[in-house]
Amino acid sequence: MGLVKYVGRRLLLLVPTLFGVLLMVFVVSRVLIPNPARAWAGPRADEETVRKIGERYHLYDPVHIQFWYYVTDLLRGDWGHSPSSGQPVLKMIKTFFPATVELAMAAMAISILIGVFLGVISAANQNKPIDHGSRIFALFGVASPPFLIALLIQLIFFYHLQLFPESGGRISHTVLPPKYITGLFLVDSLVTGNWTAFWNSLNHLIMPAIALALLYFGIASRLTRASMLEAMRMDYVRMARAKGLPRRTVIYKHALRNALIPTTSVMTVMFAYMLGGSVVTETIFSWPGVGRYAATSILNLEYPAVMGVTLIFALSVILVNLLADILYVFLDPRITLR
Amino acid sequence: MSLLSILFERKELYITLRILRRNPLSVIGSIIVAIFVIMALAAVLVGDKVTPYNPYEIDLSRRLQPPSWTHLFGTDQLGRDVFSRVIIGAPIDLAIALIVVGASVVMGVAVGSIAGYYGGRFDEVLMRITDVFLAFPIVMLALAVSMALGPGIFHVIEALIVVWWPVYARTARAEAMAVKENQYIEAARASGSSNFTIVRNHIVPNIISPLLVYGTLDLGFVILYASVLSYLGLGAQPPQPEWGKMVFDGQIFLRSAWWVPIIPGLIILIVVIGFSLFGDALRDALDPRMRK
Amino acid sequence: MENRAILNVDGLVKHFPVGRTSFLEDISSLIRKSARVVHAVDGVSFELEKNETLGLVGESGCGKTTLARTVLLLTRPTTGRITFEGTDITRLKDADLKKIRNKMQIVFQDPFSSLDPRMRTKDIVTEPLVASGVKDKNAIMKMAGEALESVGLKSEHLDRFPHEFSGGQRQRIGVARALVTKPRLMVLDEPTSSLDASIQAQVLGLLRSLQNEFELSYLLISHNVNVVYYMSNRIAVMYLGKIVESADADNIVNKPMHPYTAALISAVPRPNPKLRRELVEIKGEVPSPINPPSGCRYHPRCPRATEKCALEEPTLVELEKNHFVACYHPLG
Amino acid sequence: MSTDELVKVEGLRLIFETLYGTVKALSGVDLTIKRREVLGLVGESGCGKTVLGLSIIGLLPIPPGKILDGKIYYQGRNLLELSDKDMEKVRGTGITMIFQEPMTALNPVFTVGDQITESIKVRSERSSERPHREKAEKPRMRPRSKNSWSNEVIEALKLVRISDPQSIVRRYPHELSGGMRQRVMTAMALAAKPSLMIADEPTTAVDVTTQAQVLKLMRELMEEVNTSILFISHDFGVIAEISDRVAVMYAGNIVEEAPVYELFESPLHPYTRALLASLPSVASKKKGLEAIAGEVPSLVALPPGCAFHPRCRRAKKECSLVVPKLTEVSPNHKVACLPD
Repeated sequence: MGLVKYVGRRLLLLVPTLFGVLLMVFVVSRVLIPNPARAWAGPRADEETVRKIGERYHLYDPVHIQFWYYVTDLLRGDWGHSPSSGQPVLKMIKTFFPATVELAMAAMAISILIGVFLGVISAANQNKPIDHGSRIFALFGVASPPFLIALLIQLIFFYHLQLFPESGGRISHTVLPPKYITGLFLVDSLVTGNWTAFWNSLNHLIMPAIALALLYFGIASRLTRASMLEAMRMDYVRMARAKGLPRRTVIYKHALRNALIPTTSVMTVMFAYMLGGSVVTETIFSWPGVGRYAATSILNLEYPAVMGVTLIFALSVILVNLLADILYVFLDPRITLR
Repeated sequence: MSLLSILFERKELYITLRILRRNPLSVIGSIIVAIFVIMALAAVLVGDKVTPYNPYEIDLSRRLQPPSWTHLFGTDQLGRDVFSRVIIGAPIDLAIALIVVGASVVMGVAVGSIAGYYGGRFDEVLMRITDVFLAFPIVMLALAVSMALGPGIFHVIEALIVVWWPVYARTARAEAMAVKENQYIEAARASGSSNFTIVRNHIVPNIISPLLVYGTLDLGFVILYASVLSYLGLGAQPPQPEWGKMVFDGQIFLRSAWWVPIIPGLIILIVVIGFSLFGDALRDALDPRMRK
Repeated sequence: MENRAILNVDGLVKHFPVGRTSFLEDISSLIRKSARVVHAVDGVSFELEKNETLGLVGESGCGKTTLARTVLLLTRPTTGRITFEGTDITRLKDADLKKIRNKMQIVFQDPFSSLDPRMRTKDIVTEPLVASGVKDKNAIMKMAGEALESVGLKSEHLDRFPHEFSGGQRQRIGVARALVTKPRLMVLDEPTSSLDASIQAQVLGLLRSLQNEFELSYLLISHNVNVVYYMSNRIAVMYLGKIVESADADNIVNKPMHPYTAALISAVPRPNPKLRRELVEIKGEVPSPINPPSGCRYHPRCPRATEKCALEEPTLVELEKNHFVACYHPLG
Repeated sequence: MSTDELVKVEGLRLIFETLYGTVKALSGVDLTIKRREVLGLVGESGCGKTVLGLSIIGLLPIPPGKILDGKIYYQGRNLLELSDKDMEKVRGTGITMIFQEPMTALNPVFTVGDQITESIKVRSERSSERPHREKAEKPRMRPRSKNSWSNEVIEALKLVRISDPQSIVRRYPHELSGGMRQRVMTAMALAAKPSLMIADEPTTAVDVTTQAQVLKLMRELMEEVNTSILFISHDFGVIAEISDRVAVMYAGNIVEEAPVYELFESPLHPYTRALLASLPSVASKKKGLEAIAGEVPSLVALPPGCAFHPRCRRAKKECSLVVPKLTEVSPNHKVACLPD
């Protein structure tokens, strides 16, 4: 009962953020651009098309009216059209988005596992070689530009070791994708019991997911380490030791349980970074997600597509933020569910 | 007040330097940062005289040569010396980083100290605004903004400032709120000091050093993001060498000539690590808990 | 009587809204129509005479610190009047208030957080002078030097930073800052509770001698009964935002009439094992000032409480000469 | 070690290496804690009393701490020579500790019942593994049913006079009042039935009326359980209320040790005397306080000889040369001061 209220309050808090996100994308896509109709129509469009696009999206109206039409268009599902192909942006995003979700979730899972594990090990062995080692490892990930890790992985695992299928999509051409249920190949093939598709898509997923995870697990390991050390300084840890509990129990029960609370909050941040990183990683691994869609749209100067992806990314981050807030309730009894 | 005395109380400087020297990683970080800065300054002051080869000179006869003593980092697809191009690309990234972080610190301190000190509606509005900014993945928002503004290095800088300042505003706000809890703020109010005086004399001097440390840590990451933008085709335009762009142009040769894309990428990595190590060590050195 | 009083506080009330962290909370409290409020100070009246020390004693949550801040108008009272040297300062505009601040100063509890670590002693001590618009640099430095000397420090300390001093010295700097404008009234907010026992005596001694030298009036706020007793002419005991008893210091300690005062006094540990004795019965702990008990706020913990105590709130009555008690069943 | 001695500290010297220099936290401490007594350890902040408590229970972080010299005997063994594993076995059932801030000493994410259960488990696991120690590697003892744990938990809470233990076991620490947390912490420490409880300023964070209740509770508990208490405090009043014997610390040394009545009636060390005279009280009001001049010395730069001599009114020339030893001057009354 309290939980419903709490979630309700969180949802209410989202209203201004959502409004702000819409306003921001609106400003970027129509106010910052010197001649939006021209830009939206694409570089090769003639004057007539430009004028039509401008009228269709009310780009010649006063700003507040434009905003009204912008929001209503969005709600009706009209996120604009690609100038070159004429495809509706929302349709493209719907096609590509599951691939990005699958990649980001896999990368999140990997990086949280590695991150929390290394963070705990580091903290438990503070200032010992293993601590320095894992911190430097994490630093290499965080400090690496996304393209470097992706290219290195390609170089080593595809070209030299030939361990995994050479880059190219989510599944081999020779294998039929599983029946569409969620759009996540791994889930869909599991549900339908399609093992060929499962192994094949897992094989395709693993390298880009690791490339993305390597970039951002450092955020989790760094925070886990810091909050573990913080927890280990607390009186309740000394108290737990004074009670005669073994060091292991003290670290992995008393300290870790508390350290996980702040680690939850970093999930949102990591997810946002992963979406951002997916633009580069998907491009290099030819992963057919919205990130690659955005990257190609930038090169072709397709504004509506880039703005559409920006919006869908922001909405996803907000959703993950909400999930993290709810997870918080279960981890921290001090959150009062008034 | 000199910059150093803003950063440290007088006696503390000595201890800080001692902590910095004790930590080998911070020494490595400082060396990397120093080399990078010297490289950038030399490239600006002396131009391509400092480089072993003309970084712009195309010579197809020696294209895609692997690293050797004549070409330390090899040559690219147009036969240009990668090492020379790396050097000549340094100042752009340093400038971007300094401008973006500098502007963010200034904006952050201005907005954050006022929001943190006064609280109330202004603070509320600021928090909601930063929430909005933080809902976007940094790369994506910077991409969208700089694409909207059009190509060019200055638009990249503007776009990066747009995505960078909110974090500083939030940090400054949090610091200001902590400083505000000190009794000397109450004492200043009891003395009859105006709110503006209090913000200027007490809040700002006490929040500036954590923000500057944070900024040092961040310089590397600005470079990283600038390189991602130019990798994706925004920012520096040819023939101006920029590290991210060099990776993009070279990546089709990954299989045959790995050094063309990988080396500029590694250089970015090393510089970011340098700033991180340096900034980290600086922060640890200033953390009172480290000193016990 | 009127002209003896330097400070007159009448019916002072200070309520804080709780947990209002965002405008959403505002909306929800509008819907519920009952904003939750901390009754920090709830109808307090007292008088402070010239050259006198009034001690306000009470446990955490009794509102004594809020009272101190409200008296100095660091926070505006919800209702009530504060008359300082004949002027109702609650009605003053900020600009006029600024002129009066010179005459009422405060010494804080924590000698570490009350001095800005990035300022030199001279800037700390002269802050009230600069704030009140004194421009003459030489005069300012001269006054700072004098203030520092009267608290037992030397002028050469003027150029040092706070971290170069010990806790006791820092507290002296805090006193010098309060003294520099030659105030009439000084609020001492737990002035020694962060200090060690051997340093506490030095600071208390200093405060006492400064009072004689400069004819200061002290409003001393503390949870430490021993300190309050040692310093004060009169003592007022606070419980949950109200004064429950006020009298001469000796009477409060030796002949307490309110059951809470009696319990409080008996709970004070004495550095004499021979005085170990039975505790006056006191149940439970201080309730939250958000929802104070009805009637007499002490009744849920009071062994003498009757039905009446739960229903009606007792007012302060002068039971003996200069001995005011708010209780239906006083002791003695 | 005689039979009524529980813990005996001998010549303990301990330092911290810091960037500001070497902190001489303990410089040769001798201390005996007897069975079934409350030993009050009193001193001003930074005198080393908490460090002494932590080193007895082996919870001092090393490094930066470093033990130069000395022994801590408990049950005939020198605790400083035990392995980490063996020291773990001493904690809880042998020596336990409670802290100043009950809010931070209780883990915020576990219920009161869970946290007390841990202590009870520690005790029952140890008592069951003693007879067949060889088989300790064998499968762990199955936890008893939830109810029987709860019963012992309820008993532990009843011991500290909590009136509705059934509802308290299910609560989280933040849902309790300050005094209640303090009781829960005590219950948790005593649930393992230790022979020594080190109480580090346990009443400093609570109000004076709550403090009085806690002190009363502790005195009553002494009658019921077979536990000695090392009660650390800066407050001479609290020490006078609770202790059987008192040890006074100054700058890393015990300067005086005596039964409580004797210490307060006829203090021998000039520091004890001066400090007692500087406490504001009913008696001191009229004549004023006798403040001790000067400042507490920094442990990084201790004065030579007796650490108190620069502030001592009776200091002689030798006082700056010789470190006085803690010596028995009358039965059970020891003082570290050069004879006149």
